[in-house]
Amino acid sequence: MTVQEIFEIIKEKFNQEQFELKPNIGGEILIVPAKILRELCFFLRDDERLSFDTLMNLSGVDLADGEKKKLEDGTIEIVGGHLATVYHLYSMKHNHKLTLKVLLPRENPVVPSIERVWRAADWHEREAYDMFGIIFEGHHNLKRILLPDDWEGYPLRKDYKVQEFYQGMKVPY
Amino acid sequence: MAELKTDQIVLNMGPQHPSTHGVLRLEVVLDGEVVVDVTPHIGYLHRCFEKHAEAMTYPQVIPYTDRMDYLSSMYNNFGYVEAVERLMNIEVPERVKYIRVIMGELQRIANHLVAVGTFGIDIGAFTPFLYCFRDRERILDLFEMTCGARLLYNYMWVGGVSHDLPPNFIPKAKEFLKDFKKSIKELNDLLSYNKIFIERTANIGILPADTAINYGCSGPVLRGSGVEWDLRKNDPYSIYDRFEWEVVTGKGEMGTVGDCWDRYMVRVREMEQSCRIVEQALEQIPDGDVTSAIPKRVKPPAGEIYFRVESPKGELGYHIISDGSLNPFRVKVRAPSFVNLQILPVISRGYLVADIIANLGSLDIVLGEIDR
Amino acid sequence: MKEYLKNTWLGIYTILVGMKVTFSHLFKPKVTIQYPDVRVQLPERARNRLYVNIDDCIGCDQCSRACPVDCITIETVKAVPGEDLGTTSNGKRKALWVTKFDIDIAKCCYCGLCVYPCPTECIWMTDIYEFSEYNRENLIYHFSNLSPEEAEQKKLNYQKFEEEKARQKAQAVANPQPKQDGGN
Amino acid sequence: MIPDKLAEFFGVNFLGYLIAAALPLFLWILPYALYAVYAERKISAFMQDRIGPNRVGPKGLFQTIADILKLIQKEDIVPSSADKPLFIAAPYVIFTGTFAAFAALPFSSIYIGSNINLGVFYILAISSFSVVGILMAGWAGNNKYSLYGAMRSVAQIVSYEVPALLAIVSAVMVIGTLNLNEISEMQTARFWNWWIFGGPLQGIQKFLLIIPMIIAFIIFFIASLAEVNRTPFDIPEAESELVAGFHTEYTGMKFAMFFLAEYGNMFVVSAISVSIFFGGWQSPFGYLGNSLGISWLVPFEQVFWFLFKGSFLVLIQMWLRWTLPRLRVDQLMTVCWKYLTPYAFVNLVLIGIITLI
Repeated sequence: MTVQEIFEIIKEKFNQEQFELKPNIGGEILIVPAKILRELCFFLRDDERLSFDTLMNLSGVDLADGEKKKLEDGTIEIVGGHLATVYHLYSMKHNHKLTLKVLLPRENPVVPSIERVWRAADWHEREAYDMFGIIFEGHHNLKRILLPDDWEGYPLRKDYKVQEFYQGMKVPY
Repeated sequence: MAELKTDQIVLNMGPQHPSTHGVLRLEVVLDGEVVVDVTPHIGYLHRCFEKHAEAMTYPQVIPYTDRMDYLSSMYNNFGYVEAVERLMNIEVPERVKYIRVIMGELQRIANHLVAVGTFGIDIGAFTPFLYCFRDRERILDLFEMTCGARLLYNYMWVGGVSHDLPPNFIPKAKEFLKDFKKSIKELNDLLSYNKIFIERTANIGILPADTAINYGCSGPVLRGSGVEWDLRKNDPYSIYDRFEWEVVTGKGEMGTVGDCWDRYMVRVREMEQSCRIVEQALEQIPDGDVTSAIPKRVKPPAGEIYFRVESPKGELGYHIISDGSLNPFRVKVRAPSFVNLQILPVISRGYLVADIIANLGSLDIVLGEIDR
Repeated sequence: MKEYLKNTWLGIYTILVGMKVTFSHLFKPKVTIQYPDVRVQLPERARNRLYVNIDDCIGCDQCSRACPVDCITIETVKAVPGEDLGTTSNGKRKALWVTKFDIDIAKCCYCGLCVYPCPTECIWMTDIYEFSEYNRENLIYHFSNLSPEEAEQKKLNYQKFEEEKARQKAQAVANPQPKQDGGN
Repeated sequence: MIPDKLAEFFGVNFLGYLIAAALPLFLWILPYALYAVYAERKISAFMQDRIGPNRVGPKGLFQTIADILKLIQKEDIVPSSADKPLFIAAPYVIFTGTFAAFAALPFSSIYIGSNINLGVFYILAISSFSVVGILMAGWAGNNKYSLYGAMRSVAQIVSYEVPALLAIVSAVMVIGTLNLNEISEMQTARFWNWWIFGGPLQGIQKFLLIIPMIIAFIIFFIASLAEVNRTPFDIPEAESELVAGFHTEYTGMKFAMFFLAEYGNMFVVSAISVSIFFGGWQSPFGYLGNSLGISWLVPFEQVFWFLFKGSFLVLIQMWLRWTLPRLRVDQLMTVCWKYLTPYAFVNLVLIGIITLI
């Protein structure tokens, strides 16, 4: 089925929510409000016509569309704007794909965890938290996966400044 | 006699351990010899690939993709390059498509040789490892002849390849394929059907098909559980549909479907399939210029794409977001080993200490790709 | 019971088959070569140490821009109009003094991206792979053939030329004579 | 016999016998262990299409001597939290377990360390003495891996004693004596008189004995592999999961002791099977000395044949090491209790019946 039909099915199931289908080179992207994400994912997985049984990829993105303030030491500091989590779903049975995107305010990016829907999301969510600081509420042990647990800051944010010392060791090269 | 108070022991395997295939720390909770729980700790080899990619131009990211899964860097390039070409919808000349398939499949054989060899060492047989590496050297010579490097190639560029095949590449590749069939048979005699090896791997680390799908496993780990799923066939890219070969899945010959032996045997048989593909590709390769479609400056239009290829370890996905400038805005890599490692606790509970090593070896993970 | 006997038979048979394979390898030709005495003959495209033929270099900085790890640092000084810097092998006239051309081979990742954009093909990768040093500074190769004093001297006379031109312009602005005597 | 001549020469019986028993150490174990390590590395190299050590000395012959020298000048680290007395004593306990067995091995007709009547019984008892040393080493290193290694190797060696003894008992039942020298003498000059081929008996009994004797030898050989921690059973020092088993914490000379003990043990075990099954110091084709009439040459030939057969069996153990993967601990136990021991019992009954015919 094409993304359009899937979009119709979703809209008729969650009619009171407002979705947006953004055209894009690599296939349309469905912008989804954060609060209904978990039911939507359960629906996508269990509905016979869709049966999205694999989560291909979950990536955090810093859209950096807030207003940029220039600090005195030359680095930029973004205020406002959005972080986003992008979900690429795939159905082995019907061989069709879907991309969901959830826009999150930069100050407190909270999104419901879909770890119970697809077990693959477990480490992806921990990595997105580690790199962007996106909080996945409901995740069973949300702590840093790649960086040491007491590392400050979220490296993949556009306005990330490397900390000077990490436990007494000089960090910048 | 009073109940003997026994306690669980926490054993730290790694990060510096002879058989964790890289810097991975396994925190194993043991009750005597039986494994109660395993928690993998990763991040020791984190080199901030994604932060680097945002500071580099598109062609400069290619040497970085080499270093992710350093055992199949040709296929990392292949995935990245095809993703960017889809963003810019560049049509690559025929000869380049054939060269990419030939190089990709040779890299798959080389990667499986390492996987099979180190799996043999984990079980204790040292000699098959050296036979595998002797054959792998011949593939590396083929790569060095073409692009100059043995492990990290930077050979596939956006829109083409850096060098055309040297004249003596095709005869040498054919000769290698002929000898390789004999050494696969020798490997099977020495290791695959050895009773002790079967005893150590059959019915160990059983992964049922639905848990594998739910955990998002891919590649030989998923096919070992009997799921007939190969991106080259089910989500076709490049020209794999022009060659006839079949997807190998685990059938549980030596134990239940989805045990370590199946995952191992899927890799051995996949090497034979890759030989068939390379043979057919060497037959049908057309002539033509390989660098014609390489753009002077790679500047894809704004947009994002998720493209995935069947790398030797599994489904390698690139999620590239471009904002129209020379540098990618965001490159997220879905590494197959990162996802496959998640099932280690699931398949290791209840088995013995020696079986964790067998399970880890059968997952064939590479830490460069997990930590990025 | 049948299973029991089959296991024993299989065990013994497969061990013997395995032993036959390793025994046959006792007499097969060995694959290792004696490295220091016998060297592997590298193919001509082998990518190992970088080499720059500095006479052909026109200081265009393409290679240092293409390098992913920025291990090439180039400093150039514009030539004073009077000087003649000679031409590169393929006939291009050189206009810049390359006062500093350093490659930090310790940082180089041998990807070969610098070799392709060079217009005069003066940078390429040789097949020398034995260049280890005892301290890291020796791994920074200096390819420019101007000694430091010459480089200073070039900078000086370029600055002199700049001031002289600036003075002339200021003078021209101060008293705008008519066009015809602008040739002095 | 030489021990008696030595006793008269020194006047004091005790001193003479002591020296006779200690003689094999300097004449055979040290050079043998050095060149067994070299042979192992060369054989494993040739089996894996590589060349092996060839830089130190002609064809790499002095490689192991260089290794020993290196080990000697290496720092002898004793971990701070180790149990010092046990830690230091362990390697020597293991080595004495191995070296004591050499005293009863029949090197040739005129030379045997100590011609005791219970030769076989003594050797098997003393060689399981090194289990104590392994346990001490494993415990003293205060390292989880070596503790695991020690536990496993104790379980392995103790449980493999049973099939080994059963195989020997079934053979000795026919031979009749436990004195290794007499056993070797029985198996007179030609090789078809060896016990593996039915021994010096006549008629139907000899013919019937061949199969059970071969089975007994195979069982003993497999069980002895386990006792020496060699390949299919080298779980105590399984590199892949236990890093290096009980000798993880040892460095320098103590580590060399472990190596020496391992290779010494390999020779003891193959020497037992040689002297029982393959005609001890008997030469397969009669003695050159007799045919040429030089009688004093015969004892030297006997020593040569004994050492040659022993080393041949050691080579087979090495050959096995570079072919087979490793068994898991519980499979090790199943092989011992469910396969080897039942077969050994059946063999024992079979030979018992044959001796009655």
